[in-house]
Amino acid sequence: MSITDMTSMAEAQSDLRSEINKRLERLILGVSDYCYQCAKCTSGCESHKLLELEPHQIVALLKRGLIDEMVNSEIIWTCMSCFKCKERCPQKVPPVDILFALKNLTVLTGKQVPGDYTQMLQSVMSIGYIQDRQTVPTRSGDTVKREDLGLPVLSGLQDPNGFQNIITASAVEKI
Amino acid sequence: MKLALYPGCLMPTEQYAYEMSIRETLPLMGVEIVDLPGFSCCGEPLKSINQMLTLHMSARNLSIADREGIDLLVPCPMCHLALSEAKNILDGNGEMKKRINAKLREEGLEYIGKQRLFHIIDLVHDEIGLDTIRERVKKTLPDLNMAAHYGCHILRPSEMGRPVDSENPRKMEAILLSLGVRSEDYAEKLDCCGGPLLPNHPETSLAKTGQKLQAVSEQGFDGMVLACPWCQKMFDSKQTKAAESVGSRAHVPVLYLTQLMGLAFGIDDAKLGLNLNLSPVDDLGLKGEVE
Amino acid sequence: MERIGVFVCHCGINISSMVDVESIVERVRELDGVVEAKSYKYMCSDRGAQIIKKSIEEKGIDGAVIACCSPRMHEPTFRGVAEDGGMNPFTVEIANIREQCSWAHDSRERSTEKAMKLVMSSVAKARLLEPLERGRTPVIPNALVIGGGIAGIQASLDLANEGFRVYLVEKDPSIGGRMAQLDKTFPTLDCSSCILTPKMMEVYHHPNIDLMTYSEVLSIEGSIGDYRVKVRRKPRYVDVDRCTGCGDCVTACRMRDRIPDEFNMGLSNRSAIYIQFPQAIPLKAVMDSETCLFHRFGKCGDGPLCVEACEAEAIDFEQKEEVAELNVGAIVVATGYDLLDPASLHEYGYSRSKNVITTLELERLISSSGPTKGEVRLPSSGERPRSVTMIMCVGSRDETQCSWCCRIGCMTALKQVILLRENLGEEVEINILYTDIRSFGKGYEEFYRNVRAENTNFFRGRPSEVRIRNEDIRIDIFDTITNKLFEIRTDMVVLVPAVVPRADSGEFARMMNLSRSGDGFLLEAHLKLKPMDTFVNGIFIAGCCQGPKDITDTVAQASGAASRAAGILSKKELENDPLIAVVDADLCSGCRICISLCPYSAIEPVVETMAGEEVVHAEINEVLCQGCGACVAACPSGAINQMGFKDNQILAMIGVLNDCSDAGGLK
Amino acid sequence: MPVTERKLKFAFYWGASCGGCEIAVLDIDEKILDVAAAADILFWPVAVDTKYSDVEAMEDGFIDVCFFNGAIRTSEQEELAHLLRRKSGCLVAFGSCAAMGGIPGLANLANRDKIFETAYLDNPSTSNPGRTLPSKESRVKEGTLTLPEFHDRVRALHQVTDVDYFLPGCPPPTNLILEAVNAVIKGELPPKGSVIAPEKSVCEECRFEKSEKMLTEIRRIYEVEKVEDRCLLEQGIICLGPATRGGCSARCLDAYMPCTGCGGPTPNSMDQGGKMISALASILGLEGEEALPDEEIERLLDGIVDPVGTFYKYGLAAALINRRLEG
Repeated sequence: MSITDMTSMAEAQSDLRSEINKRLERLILGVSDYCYQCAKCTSGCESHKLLELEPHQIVALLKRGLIDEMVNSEIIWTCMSCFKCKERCPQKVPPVDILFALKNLTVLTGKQVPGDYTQMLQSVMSIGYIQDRQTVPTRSGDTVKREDLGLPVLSGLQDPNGFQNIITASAVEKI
Repeated sequence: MKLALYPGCLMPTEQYAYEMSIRETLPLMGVEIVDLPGFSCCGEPLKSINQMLTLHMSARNLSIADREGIDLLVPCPMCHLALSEAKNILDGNGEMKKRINAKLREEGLEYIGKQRLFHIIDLVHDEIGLDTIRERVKKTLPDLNMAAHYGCHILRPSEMGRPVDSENPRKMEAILLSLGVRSEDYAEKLDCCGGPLLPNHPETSLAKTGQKLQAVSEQGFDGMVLACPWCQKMFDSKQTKAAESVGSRAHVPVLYLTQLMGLAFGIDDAKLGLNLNLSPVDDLGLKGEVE
Repeated sequence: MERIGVFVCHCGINISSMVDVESIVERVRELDGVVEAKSYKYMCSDRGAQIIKKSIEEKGIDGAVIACCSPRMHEPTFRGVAEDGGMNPFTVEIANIREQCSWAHDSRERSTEKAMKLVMSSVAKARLLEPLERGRTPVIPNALVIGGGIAGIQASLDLANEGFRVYLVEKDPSIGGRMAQLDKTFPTLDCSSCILTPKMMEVYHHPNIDLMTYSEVLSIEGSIGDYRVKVRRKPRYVDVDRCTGCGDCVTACRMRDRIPDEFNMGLSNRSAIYIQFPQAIPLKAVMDSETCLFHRFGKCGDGPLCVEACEAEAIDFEQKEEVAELNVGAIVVATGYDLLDPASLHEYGYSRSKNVITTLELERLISSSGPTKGEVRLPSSGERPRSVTMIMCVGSRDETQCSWCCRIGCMTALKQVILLRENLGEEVEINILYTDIRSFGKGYEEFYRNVRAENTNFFRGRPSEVRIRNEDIRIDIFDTITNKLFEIRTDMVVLVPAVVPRADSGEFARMMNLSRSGDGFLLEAHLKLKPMDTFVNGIFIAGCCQGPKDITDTVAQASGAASRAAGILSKKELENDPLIAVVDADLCSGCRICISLCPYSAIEPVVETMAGEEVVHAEINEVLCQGCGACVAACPSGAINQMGFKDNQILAMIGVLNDCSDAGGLK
Repeated sequence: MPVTERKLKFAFYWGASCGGCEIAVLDIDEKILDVAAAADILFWPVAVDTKYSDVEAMEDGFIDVCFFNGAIRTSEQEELAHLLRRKSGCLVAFGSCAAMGGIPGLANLANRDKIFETAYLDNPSTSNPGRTLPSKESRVKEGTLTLPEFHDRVRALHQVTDVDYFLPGCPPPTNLILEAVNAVIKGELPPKGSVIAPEKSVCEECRFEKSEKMLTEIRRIYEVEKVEDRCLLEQGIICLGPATRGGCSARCLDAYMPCTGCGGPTPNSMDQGGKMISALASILGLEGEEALPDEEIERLLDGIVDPVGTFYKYGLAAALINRRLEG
């Protein structure tokens, strides 16, 4: 017995599907199965008009088990994480969290991570923050540093090496 | 009231005006700010990479507050979301708490979960109270109608309890009113600033910012008031680019709620980092005499 | 009991496929006191009944254990069989070996072992059962109907036509309920008042109906056959015998057009003295003392204008609230429903724009007796809307609001499409944003088909929010049919709100001792088989108080409830179930723990003089007691026994199940 | 020979008990003289120097009535229970300890090892550097000394041997003692196994007014500023009166102290503490219970400090669930 998507010849990946659902439950976030495709999420999706993200479609594909189609698609990286889909879903389905799960899955399978995420991750690993202190412009055309503004010294990590080891372990861990 | 300031990433590394205005205004309202060593990123910006990492990072910051037995002031909505979500997961899932605590133990930390989290808005509105604000006001601000922008992550998801009503937030408006500033409703109030798309879709991200700026501008607001460093980065620091990306010539003064409070309290604008705002805040005519 | 018969049912193969019935028969035959053991394929059939009766006759059995399905299903059947055969019906014990054995397990061997134990434990109990007699109560042949909407009207008429006296209590000044607010009804497009008003008139003139409008039930005591009900009759400040319903007082009132009119959903204003609507029954004025100047301030200009205007001299400021006491044998509850306040879904803009309204408000706008005399106009400006957009399932099928389907929303919206076209002409643009169209009733799908033929834009999807900038309303809707996001600019938005229980339904249910389901509607005794019954004998439910339904279903259920009530009222007396709690006065020391606990107020302290001293003990009214057992569990001195479930009987069962008979302790 | 025609032969013994029951016997005051006139006391370790061997020498059933107080904790007590059973025509479980284990029965919340650890090792006021524990046999240079065995569990008298009558109370009220003695003297004994006390609960004898029982809160007696003259339970104070057999004239309540249950369960009650827990659960937070949040329910229940000590102060050893199982 099997169900095949005749456009891509893909078959349902039910194991992955239940893994994602289990993960959603574990994080007390909800269950995707309740979706009845009212598309309230997509009607209000901040990314839809600009990048054509269709959260209801993501949930539907997950229900069908067509995970690879999404993992291999750029579309999952277009979410603005505004949480409107989750907030307004009449069935308490969290498309935004499903998208996070799919992105995590993509990273775990070793696929290329788009944009500046890698850089932010490296920065966090080394100094604990996504970026180091910046020199910023003023309206009058000057530039200033944090130190110039009378702000206290930003305390860094107490044990950077230890932190790095522990965080690295977490960064590759499954939920 | 004593609170540890959880700075997050953006505020202490580039959104200096937010931090300056917080450090200036809160002590005037009876809040003592404590700086604790060892904080790091909340993990939320890396949630797309690995949610476990986010949870761990949030938990480690929370456990630093647990160690000191102090509540946290979290001025960044994104951090506030991450920490709230972590609390929600760890308090509701014993197995996960054990797992995370095993990691934290390597740093000599433990998540207990005693700390409360405050954002600026609920701190001022619910804890300090509007009466106190009215008492502190030293200066009559010009007659302004400012668009309030909360930032998605302080509104949603409401299920884990956010500082404000997710669909009809009124606390920022109430605070503004007690400073003598009007804030009318507008249809786009709950819309995103576009910021989270910046890492991988910078152009779309700016377009989103531009659209909202245009909407605010069209509806005749005098400016925008914010309480999120990411949104400020988009609406203020990147305003020109954002407006250009949607072919708009929006010219919208944008400032932090805490900056506006500081000005009404009669604090010198330099101490509030007002010269770090790149949007045309001078247009608001805020630098009047203290009464 | 000393001579016990055990009857094991195969239930076709429902039991016998998983339980070795014959081995049970063989084993129990050896038990003390068992003089008969038989099995049969369908023990509940007539043939099965003959087997049991034959055993009573030939073997003289005085107790029976029936091993079959759940006692909820067939306990009454077998008690009846035993009684027919001449045995005391209350010495019958059911061992449930279907739901608790054969259906629940997949090992025949272990399922048989469990069934064996259950049957043996029932035999142990049967040995200790006592024959019980039913008490009898006379029936008061009057009925109370609570709620004067279409359900209450129908139930009242049915009962009154059967010859019973009916008290119809309605909280509003007029009967008619929600149906009176509607313009037309689906799918026939009958004018709502044209079909309702004759029924209202019939109620008003029926010799067997006592109509009590502007009244509320205060309290209820007693039980099936003999309820005593107190009804608060609010003062109308108008002598109804004199009032002719001319309306002169209404036009004269100084507060004219200054008080939001509830009947028109606040879309128009009324006076402080008013007639609820033109077809009101009774057509009598009513004075709202909270807004009447004379009531509030003790003076109204130089003198109340209503008094001056009333030629019939019907105004009476001295009227007082009265409490009527009724005695009835059965009650029909038909208290109706509320609509969800759409303000709870802030994103849909109900509290942000006057031009976002509900279906019921639109109904009033369309109605010729409504605030605009039947012209659909924008509440903000009074102009004709050029475009109307209906959003379905507002709060319905929504886990954050109401998880259930409102059952009337789709058809209401489709009906209103037709009415809007009639009203605004063919050129009006109508958009329907729906999740699923549910047109399940007779003639409904055909109606939907007709509406589809009209020039109506159906969008399959839900909007996330309604954006309002002054008069400008915009809705983004992703249509899953075309897979496109549309922006709709529209003049008026009509929300189809969820149907919810009456706001006071919790309080009302507590007062009536009725249960509610998780959704807050009144709970029926069995959704399929006893949909009109409640868990309180003699109280029936009809219409939307039990759950959302359309007028067709409401009327059917109302007639059903009336017929259930008539079944009781037509009897001279009722038999009481003897499986109730009984106080042993010799053991009761009157601590009163049981008294406040009884959900049926069946327990009272009784003072007696014993050996010259006054002693108090509890006494249970056998008619009121429903045998729930709350007092039995609570009695700290063990002075209350549950007939048919006495400690020694239950312990005997536990003893067998545990293979341990030592209950231990100090006796 | 009917008992009334000759002088009766009485015996008294104490097992695991505080000695209060012995005093209670003396509390019958001058009526002790009537007893002395009617009966000879053959065995009474607290007052009469009869040896065990003397009792052993009696023929079976020689003693007419033996009043046995105290629970069974040691092998010596158990042995004497059997011995006195054999030698007595009628064995009366005298006092709450003999009748249902009494306060010593609360030791069933621990076992022998735990008790020894607490009593001989962990107790802050104990100095026992050698960590010496009592043992059944100790060798000294004079020979071997023995101690009775300390059982793992405390039992009521009827859990060890056959008992004819129960006379509960801590201690039994004098009027009930007299009633029992008189019944014996007159030969008007109730059926075997009876409890010599009224059938109704303490509430019957309590003078306080009773009305609605709907508790919103549980309070300990010291938390109540002024205890009113009405049912203590209605004032939120846990009183075991309704679950306890009367006969005591509700004397504790007369002194504004709640009944703690020494009279034992009422005739139709299997488990005194269980009955009281069930009753309390029924009336606690009765109004609006279904709407109470879990934390509020927790808070209400937290008002019951030491539930076992409250509901099973005297009855644990003989209760349905009568000891802690290790594991």
